[in-house]
Amino acid sequence: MLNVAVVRFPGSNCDFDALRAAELVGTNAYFAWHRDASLRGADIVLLPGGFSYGDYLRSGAIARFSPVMQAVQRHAAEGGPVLGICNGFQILCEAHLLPGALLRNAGLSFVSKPVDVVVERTDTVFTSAYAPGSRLRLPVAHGDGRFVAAADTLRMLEAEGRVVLRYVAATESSPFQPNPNGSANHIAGICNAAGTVVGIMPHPERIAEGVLGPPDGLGFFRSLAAWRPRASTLNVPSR
Amino acid sequence: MTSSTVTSGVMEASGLPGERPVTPEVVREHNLNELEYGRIVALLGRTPTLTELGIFSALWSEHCSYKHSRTVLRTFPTTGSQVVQGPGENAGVLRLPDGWAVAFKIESHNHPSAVEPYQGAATGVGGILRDVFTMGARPVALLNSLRLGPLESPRNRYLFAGIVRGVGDYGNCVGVPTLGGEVGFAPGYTGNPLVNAMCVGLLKEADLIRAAAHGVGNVLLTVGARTGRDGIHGASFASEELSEKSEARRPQVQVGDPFTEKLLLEASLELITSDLIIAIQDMGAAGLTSSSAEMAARGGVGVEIDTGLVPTREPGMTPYEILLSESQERMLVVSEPHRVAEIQAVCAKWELNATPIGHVTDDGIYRVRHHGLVVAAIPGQRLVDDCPMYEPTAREGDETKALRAALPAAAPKAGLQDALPLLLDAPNLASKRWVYEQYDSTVQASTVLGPGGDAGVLRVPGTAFGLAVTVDCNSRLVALDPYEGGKAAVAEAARNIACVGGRPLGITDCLNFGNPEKPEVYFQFREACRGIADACRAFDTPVTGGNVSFYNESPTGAIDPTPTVGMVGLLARVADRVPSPFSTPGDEIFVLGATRGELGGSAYWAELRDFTGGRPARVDLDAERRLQRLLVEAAGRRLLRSAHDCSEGGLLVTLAEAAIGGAYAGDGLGASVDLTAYGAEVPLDGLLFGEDGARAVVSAAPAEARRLVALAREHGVPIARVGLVGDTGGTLELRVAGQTFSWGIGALRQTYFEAIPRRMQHPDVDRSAGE
Amino acid sequence: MSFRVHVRVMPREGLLDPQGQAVEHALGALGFADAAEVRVGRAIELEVAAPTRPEAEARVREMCDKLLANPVTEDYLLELEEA
Amino acid sequence: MSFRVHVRVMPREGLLDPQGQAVEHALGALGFADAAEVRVGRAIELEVAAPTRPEAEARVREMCDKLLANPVTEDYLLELEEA
Ligand SMILES: Nc1ncnc2c1ncn2[C@@H]1O[C@H](COP(=O)(O)OP(=O)(O)O)[C@@H](O)[C@H]1O
Ligand SMILES: [Mg+2]
Repeated sequence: MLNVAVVRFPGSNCDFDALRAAELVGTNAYFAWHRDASLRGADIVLLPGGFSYGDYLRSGAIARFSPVMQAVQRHAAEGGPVLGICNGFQILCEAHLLPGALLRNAGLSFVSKPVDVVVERTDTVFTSAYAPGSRLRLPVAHGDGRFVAAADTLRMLEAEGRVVLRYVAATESSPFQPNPNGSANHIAGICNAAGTVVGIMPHPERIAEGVLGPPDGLGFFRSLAAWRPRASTLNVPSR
Repeated sequence: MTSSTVTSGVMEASGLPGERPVTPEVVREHNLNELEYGRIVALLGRTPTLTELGIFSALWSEHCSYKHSRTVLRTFPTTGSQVVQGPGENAGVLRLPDGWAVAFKIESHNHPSAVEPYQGAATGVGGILRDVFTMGARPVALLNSLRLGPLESPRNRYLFAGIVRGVGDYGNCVGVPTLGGEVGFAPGYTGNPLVNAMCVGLLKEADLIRAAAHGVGNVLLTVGARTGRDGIHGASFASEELSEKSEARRPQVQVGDPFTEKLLLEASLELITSDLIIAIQDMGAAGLTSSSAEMAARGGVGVEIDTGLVPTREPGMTPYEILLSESQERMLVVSEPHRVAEIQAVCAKWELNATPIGHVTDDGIYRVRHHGLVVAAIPGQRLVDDCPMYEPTAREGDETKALRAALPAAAPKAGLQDALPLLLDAPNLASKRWVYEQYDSTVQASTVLGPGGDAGVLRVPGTAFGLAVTVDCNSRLVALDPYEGGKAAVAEAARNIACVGGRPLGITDCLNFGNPEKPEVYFQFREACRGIADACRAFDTPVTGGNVSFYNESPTGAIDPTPTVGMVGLLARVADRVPSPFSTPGDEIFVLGATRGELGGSAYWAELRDFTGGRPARVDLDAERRLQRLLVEAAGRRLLRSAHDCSEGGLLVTLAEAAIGGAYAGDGLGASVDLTAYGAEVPLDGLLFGEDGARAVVSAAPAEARRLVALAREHGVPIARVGLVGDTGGTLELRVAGQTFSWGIGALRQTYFEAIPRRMQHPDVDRSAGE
Repeated sequence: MSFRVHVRVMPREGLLDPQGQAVEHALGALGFADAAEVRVGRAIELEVAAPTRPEAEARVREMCDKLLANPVTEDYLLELEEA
Repeated sequence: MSFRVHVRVMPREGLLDPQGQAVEHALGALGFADAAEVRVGRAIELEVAAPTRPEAEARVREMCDKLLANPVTEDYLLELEEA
């Protein structure tokens, strides 16, 4: 069974949700504590949403320095998959595991609502279960979700096809602003060059069961459950 | 006299050197009247020390003692087979299937929010969360009920924006979804906004913990944030060193730290479920004093604490300040002495301090030391119980009687065609999406129906059942007829719960009124409570707790009486939940219940004829109960595709809301409705805009229509088929009294959803104007 | 004339500053034990046109009292330089 | 020796600053049409112990580079005074 470590920082509040979604697809999911130096042989790491360390100063800025993040850095450097959701995405940017930054929403208010996104890249560890171009309706809930990056970084992300999720309008004629936070290029999620580290603002773990609505988020977890580590690293505890 | 050392055995206490002597003026500043002060002196057998006076003033305040309300609150029904914990604890608890239970409570934070809307509202949410998790329950839902002056005033916009941001930021950070609420606007709330926050938590019944101290020698610990000088009301006289300048700088505002709250939540639940502690209580209003005294009184024991041991944020705090501080995110815990180290370890894991500050004693005395010196020694039970109770005169105001008898003088501002968009544009009726979009409503991944419908619904992972939650009050009705208005608040809450498919289980209430010493205010209070009690008896929804907020007055007078009702209901199968908008083209539309066309106190009269008056409809509790049962049963049999209750705005607004579609539907479905037969005997304005109770608009698949009609007959609920659900992007078409009206759904949606954002474009512009 | 103004809006003394606490804690954990008394507020920069410096300052004070700072919870400090 | 340090962390020039825009708009609506180029950032105050002023400054720069400012989106400015 795949080992999935869900990292818990003080102030994480989507930790149980991420754990439940990972269990749903049959992985061995467990919590890693922010003070832990080891990920206990995790194959995959999830950085859940919330307000790590209160999100004081900047979202994710303090979490980045916690002991467990040293282990996450190593895990990522060795090609291990990491998914950061919402606050997890913010932490990945602060930790420079992903480029850019997530700033205060352009509307200046917290925004909680379902958004429509298109899956632009399906060869990542976390999106392989989706068909290219799939449209999903996923909840967002964040105050700091406006993705920004330097112009050349943005160009690079687009050129290398590293935009994983992009906000779109539900229909061509939809009266709604597709982009809930003013993100550059309507970016809702990106990945590293290898497609192993992914950061997204929407919350697939909140819509992974039918009782809560069409389970559009389940594919993220189906994807990770289908992932296989390279033989050489299989079940070798990282430390 | 600089200090008062009195020799009377165990009740000896002395003042601190240099503190203000207790003079009649000081007594008055503490809001204690002669009767009360006399009782204090008799009870102690001596003059109180300043610290003791502060303690009495806190515990004998309206907020802690319920001195003007207790006799009325006693008339509430509080028992039933579903009740695990009635009033008297931090939150009420009701039984659910499979060993689960639900803890819930509502509380006001009106005054702090008037002073500092953001922090006032935020700390209101913090307080109610603590009330629930101190019962051993994990908070799973928040709701909020807000009242503000009209949005035309920049100050009101500033308050509204700050309050909503405060409510949102706190709950969002702690990670509890907001599943519902309400917002009302009326001139009476200018200068006196209402912020009522409700929290719902889940626990295993076996894990329930009560806040009663036991066991002589057991230890009292403070857990969480340090104690600062926040929110020590009227404490200016507490210390002689305090100069006028420092007084001006002293912050009275409590600042919330939701991050610490989240840690406190996790630590508390871990302490409770691992059986490490005997009792736990939040340090809420009147802080350490009320939590320690109330825990001691509940357990029938004495306590002794040393304020010198309490971790403080600033040096040099007096025992008076430490006892009365309302610093947030603090808990008081009672444990056996040998557990202290384990407790501290759990708290340290959550980055919190746990500090022993005293112990349980056998002499029944509430004793406070400051670095050893006894500064207060009061018989504990009497401190909590002996506050005089008052039952003021109640007399209905002549103005209210006259208003009730009156009829609108002005002609309607618009004909029927324009009346609907005007109503949907009125902030009281318009969508509150601008509000609830700022609240995380999906965290915890259990939201089955979020805000925007009749009631919020959540699932409980690992079970089949679901919970429905709502909060309701139509204060216009209460103002015109407090008894019927009280009934109506409970009836509307129950209707909302039943519409989503939930069986109403019980309520919590937040009774917001003006100054109870005014006969017309006390009348409103007593009668509204009588109405709530009668309705709760009829529906078998006991009152499990609540909160009274009096003295909501500003220079322009008292607020409209606002007894907010928070209700919890049970869906046997959460998958059976029913949404409020129409869902499928071609479904048949039915009106449940009868319409007489009661326009008294209606939104139509208020918005289109500038008239807030008339006699509100009498609430037919029997008809309400029959409707509730029908709705719940029809949901359980999957006969309904939508259900939306008729309340403010009447039948046409209800139809329009269902036709407009949900907040995130691309578009609404529209409907074609024919009321010719249904409302033949009722005047047109009453038919369309009357606010008769016990009604709902539902839709059903054509194949289920016959069964639905039969079920309604069985339950004795009038049912009329009035139309068909239309197609995406369609119109709402209405045939009535030989006329046909038609409204484009796109335009109605625009009006309904943009009404509040349009007014709130620049909310933070001026915090002082219009004051 | 035109002035460049720096406004510092800080939480009032004695008021809980959870953000300042968190930053202080984080600095300590990063090995900056030499940092203390951390407080976090807002910095606002703006340009204001006024005939004289005192007039510019008076004007900005008015802005602070009305909008930029919340007198219930915040204090502010101004610095002006000619632009 | 001990120094009182004021740090101003401002959004990088060229970066959209919606908060600054909102404040500018609000000032305009309040009749302060004379305010322009409004930008909103963070003000951080702290005390730092160091033998000399340059050492104190170097130390605080390190804090800024590591934690207090995000180099991707923010610039910072220091002011020190002896405490
Ligand atoms: N302050 C609020 N917070 C959260 N949700 C709210 C708030 N105000 C309104 N809502 C949502 O909008 C819905 C409709 O509001 P309202 O028209 O007052 O409902 P009803 O008349 O059915 O009680 C509420 O049931 C709730 O879900
Ligand atoms: Mg309703």
